[in-house]
Amino acid sequence: MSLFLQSPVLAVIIPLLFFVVIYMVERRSWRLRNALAVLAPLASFVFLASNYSRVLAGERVLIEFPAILPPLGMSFSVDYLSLLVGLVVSGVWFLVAVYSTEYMVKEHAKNRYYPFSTLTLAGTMGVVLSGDLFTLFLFFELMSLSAYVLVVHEETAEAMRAGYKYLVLTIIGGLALFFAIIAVFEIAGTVSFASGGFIAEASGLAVLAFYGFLIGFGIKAGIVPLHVWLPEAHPVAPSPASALLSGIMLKTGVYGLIRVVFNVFGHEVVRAGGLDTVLLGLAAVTIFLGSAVAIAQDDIKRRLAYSSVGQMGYILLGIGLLQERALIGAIFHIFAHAIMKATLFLSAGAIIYKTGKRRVSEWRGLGREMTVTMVSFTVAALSMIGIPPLVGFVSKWELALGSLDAGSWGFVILLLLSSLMNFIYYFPVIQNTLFGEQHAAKEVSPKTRELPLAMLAPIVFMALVIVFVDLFPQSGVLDLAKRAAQALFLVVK
Amino acid sequence: MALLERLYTNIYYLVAVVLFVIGFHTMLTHKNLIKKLMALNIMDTAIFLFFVAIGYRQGGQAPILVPGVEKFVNPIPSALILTGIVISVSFTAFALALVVLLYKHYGTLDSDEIIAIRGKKHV
Amino acid sequence: MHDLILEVVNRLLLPFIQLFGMYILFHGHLSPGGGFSGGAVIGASLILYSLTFRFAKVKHRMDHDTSVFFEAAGALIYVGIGFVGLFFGYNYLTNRGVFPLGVPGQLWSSGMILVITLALGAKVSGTILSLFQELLEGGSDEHGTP
Amino acid sequence: MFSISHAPILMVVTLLMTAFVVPLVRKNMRLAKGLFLGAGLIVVALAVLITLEVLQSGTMIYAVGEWSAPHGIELVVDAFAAYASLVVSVISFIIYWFIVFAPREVNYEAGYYALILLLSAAMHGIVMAGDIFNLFVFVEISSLAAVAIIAVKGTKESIEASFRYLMLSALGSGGLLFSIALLFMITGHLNMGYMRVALATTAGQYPLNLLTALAFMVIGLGVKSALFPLHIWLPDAHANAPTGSSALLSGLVVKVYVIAFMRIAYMLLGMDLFYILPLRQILLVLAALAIIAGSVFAIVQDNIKRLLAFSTVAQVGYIFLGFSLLTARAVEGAIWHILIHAIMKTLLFLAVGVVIQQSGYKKISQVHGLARRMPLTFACITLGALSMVGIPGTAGFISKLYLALGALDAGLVIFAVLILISSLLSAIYYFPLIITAYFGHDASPDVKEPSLAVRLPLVILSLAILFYGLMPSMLLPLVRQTALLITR
Repeated sequence: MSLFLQSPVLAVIIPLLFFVVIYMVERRSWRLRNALAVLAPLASFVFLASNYSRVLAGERVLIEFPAILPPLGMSFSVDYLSLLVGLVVSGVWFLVAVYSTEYMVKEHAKNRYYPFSTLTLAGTMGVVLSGDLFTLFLFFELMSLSAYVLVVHEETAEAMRAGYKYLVLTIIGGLALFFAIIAVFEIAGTVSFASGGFIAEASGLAVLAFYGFLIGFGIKAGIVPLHVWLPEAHPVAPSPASALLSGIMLKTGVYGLIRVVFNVFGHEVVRAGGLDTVLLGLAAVTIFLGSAVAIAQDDIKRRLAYSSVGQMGYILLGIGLLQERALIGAIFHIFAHAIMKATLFLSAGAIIYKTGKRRVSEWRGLGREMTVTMVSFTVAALSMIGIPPLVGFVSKWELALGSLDAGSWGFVILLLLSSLMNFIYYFPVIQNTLFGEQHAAKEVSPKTRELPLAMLAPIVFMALVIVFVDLFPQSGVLDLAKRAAQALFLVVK
Repeated sequence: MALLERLYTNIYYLVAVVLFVIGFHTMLTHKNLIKKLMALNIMDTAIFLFFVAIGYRQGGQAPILVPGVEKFVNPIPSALILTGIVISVSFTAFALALVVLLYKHYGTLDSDEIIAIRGKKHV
Repeated sequence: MHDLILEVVNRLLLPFIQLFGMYILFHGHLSPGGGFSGGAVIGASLILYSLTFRFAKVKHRMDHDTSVFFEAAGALIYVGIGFVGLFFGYNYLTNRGVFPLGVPGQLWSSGMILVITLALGAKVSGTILSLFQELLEGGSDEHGTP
Repeated sequence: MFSISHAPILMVVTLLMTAFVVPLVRKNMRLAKGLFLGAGLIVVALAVLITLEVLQSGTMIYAVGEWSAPHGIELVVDAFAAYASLVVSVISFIIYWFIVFAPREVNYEAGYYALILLLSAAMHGIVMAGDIFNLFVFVEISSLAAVAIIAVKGTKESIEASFRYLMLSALGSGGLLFSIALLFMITGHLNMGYMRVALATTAGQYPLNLLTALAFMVIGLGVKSALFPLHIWLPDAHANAPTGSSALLSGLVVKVYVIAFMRIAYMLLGMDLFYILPLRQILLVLAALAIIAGSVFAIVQDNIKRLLAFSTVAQVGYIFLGFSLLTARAVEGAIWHILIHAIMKTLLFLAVGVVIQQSGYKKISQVHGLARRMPLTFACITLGALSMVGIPGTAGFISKLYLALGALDAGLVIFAVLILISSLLSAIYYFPLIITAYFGHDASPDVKEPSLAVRLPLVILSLAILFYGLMPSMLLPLVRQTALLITR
């Protein structure tokens, strides 16, 4: 039993328990419900953070439950990568949860939103902290299915359609993963992550398994031919849920890919099998198309969703280059994009919450009334474009350097091109809202004021993080990303 | 000649197969539920004949071991077929009960008509 | 329907049919025949009786409940007699060593086989009659105990 | 006096006796219900005892009437039989409970109980029989009882469905009997162990007889277990039966015939012969067809119970698939699936039956928002459906995992992919039901949850799904031993 009380396990179990508790108490007291929903990610964060010193000392915390589901078994582990991603997940989740307590007041079915949001957190934390493919898969499915409830929260016809698409693709992805995992198990007889991977060679079945992983995680991460659900599902969800979907859940897809490439196959096998070319090709298409299509969107949440697709391409690029510096960029971008996209979705959501306007063209002049919100939005958008010294710049810088190290000039140009496109679709928004004239003053209700504190504080906090993380290297994020990348390239065979 | 010889020695099996085919054919081609049931019974009988013929010996007697009985048939198939007959009777009886009920509900014994009536209700 | 010839012939025939059925039952362990055949003959005689005379009258003599009772009781005796072997430390349905076997060829021989035959006779005749009654009553409360 | 060795026959006899007593006490329904449940409970206890005994000291052989093989009738309780009777007794007890406490659906309740007890007795007989003719007799009893528990509902659809089932089932019985005749001709025995010994020498001499016999065997048991092209009776029969009967038929009865087939394969034929003959390829193809076709047919159904019935066709395909792949893990998967599908399908049929009883809605398009009125029932349905799809953490995942691993072991990647495709198809036909129930808008306000006693079996089955989804270790030794019996 004491195994269950280990802090990494608790970081997963606590939200799971809270799901049940929230479900039981929510009819009695909405205050308690909201408090628990905020507490769950905080507890996860704290329990995970308690491993910080151990992990930084180079230890890989590993807890195994071989009795669960033989022959695969279940295990949790914390290393640099899981620590970084796990802290990002639970931290951002906490901020979004705080935001949602105020935002959701206007929404219906809150008794459904909070427990399932907590359940999704449990799934996401499980994915990040899993020590083997099977545990990862189990929580991946838990996360994907409970996120369905968040996607269709509005219950409009549009949401149901998007949700169904999401659900079918999720199932397909899950089955592809399932196939890949059993293929790996068949080849190697184990599914536990090992540094340097445990697949000996890129045999036919192994390549098939790799494609299975690519489809499974690719669907979740929104890699281009598999992204079709994303621009529909993210916008229809309530804004905090959109922030979670776009900011965090996409990352589990790329997180899984990192694990597969470095801890299951090993980068040498991936390179030997020519699989990195596939990754790079997909990354290039994803970056280009995601950014290009975003320009054409007028609905702000759709624009942000497509932007997420493009950003996932960056991370995929960082993985596919199989090059340490590029991987640092990719891992750092997991953090950076989570913060940036959450800020963007939350502030966009705040505007929708206040004015009900989803279209960018209607936002003209709003910045005068909701200055703090719009400034935060601007900071995040500038960071997305890659203006130094904001966080978005750091990851692009590392990625570009990595591409140069790998001798791929083309990708540097692609990154610049993408930044340009980011500029094209973010800048008009900033310009319009902050500096534009209100062309139809009557339409804006006179009550449009700044946000309540519970919504404003998370946005501002994240905006500050975007600005200051890079200015204060002792915050350790980049350091952690570097160590993670080094650990992933470490080959112990 | 050898063929005839062979046919003759296997006459019971042959008849069983012919009966089986007759039953099967009737079952497939006739629409009347009672006829279908009769066909089923013919098929069952064919199998019983086949089974009993396995244990039959030319000129054999009932296998009760009293003095005077030297040559007797194999009792096992007969015993089994007795059970088989019981089962077949139960099937038939139960099927007849169902046929009565079907007639009460649908007013016909024609399987096509029953399907047509049922189909109409679905539409 | 009231048919004199049928009734008279029936009255004459019925005892013989039933006697024959009894014979088959009692000699089940001695000659071809046994529980099922004997029971079927007796059951058939009961059906004949029901067909000839008015159904209501038969019902008065042997109604549905009675036939169901015979049906269940026969089966119960068969199943129950198997336990006797268990009480004597043998396997279920054991005959040898539990029941007196007698001299082969005589009526009182072969242990429990005779009892089983009689129980089966009751069961089979009861079943046949109850099925017939079921069909006559139009299966209003359908239960097809085989 | 009553040593454990008598337990196998006592299981059958307890159920049989209760089946005969219950109609006699039909005036006193409380007593009848008590007897009904009591018999079920006794059998569960006996099954547990048998399982422990078999795990401890190996196969039990019980010679009825002290007549041993080859002349006598034997019950051969190996690991497989113990496992199967454990599954049958536990699941059927849960269904008994439901039948007793749910609102009544049939007129003549005592008769209904008697038929169900008879059916259970026959099922236990089938899984334990060591003698092929005895197996046939039990198969017949169970077929008749199975038909009868559909017809008891008394609606015209149910009678029509049960008549069709009866005719096809009788055809199947004919096929089975014919194949037994042919096998008896070749071997001169009826005891399956002795038949296998005899076949070792005579199979080569009479290949035609053997092949014909097996063809009839596949058809005979295939009809009864709804193997794909022979499944046509199943959807109507299972969809029009009373709730408890549907659960019993889909969850257990169909599978018991598969078990019978598996037992015949390893006890009578021997797996060497099974491998040599074209039987394996034929079954693989039929199973694959069943999986795909069952799922595809299920997608177009609007009637929930018909949907579940078609899903059973597909799931039976899984069991046949795992069995005929013949690798250790695939067989383990098939054996798991016998239990797991029994749990899932029983849960789904009972829960859907509850929904139909409480609301009167039979179609997916009618259940809009009903989950708000019946949260627990629909939570159970959701769990069952997720398990059917094979989401990890639910029991359905276990069997899929083992089956897919087994397919890879056999080097047949195509079958692993097939299992995945079928999972996707099951998602496509199960999720609309759940989505409609949870997110529709016009919930009927007067629909309520059923009584606690009715909900209890649903909760227990749901917990079982979660439990076996994560901790299957409890039954693992039994499953391993069973698989060893088949693959040795």
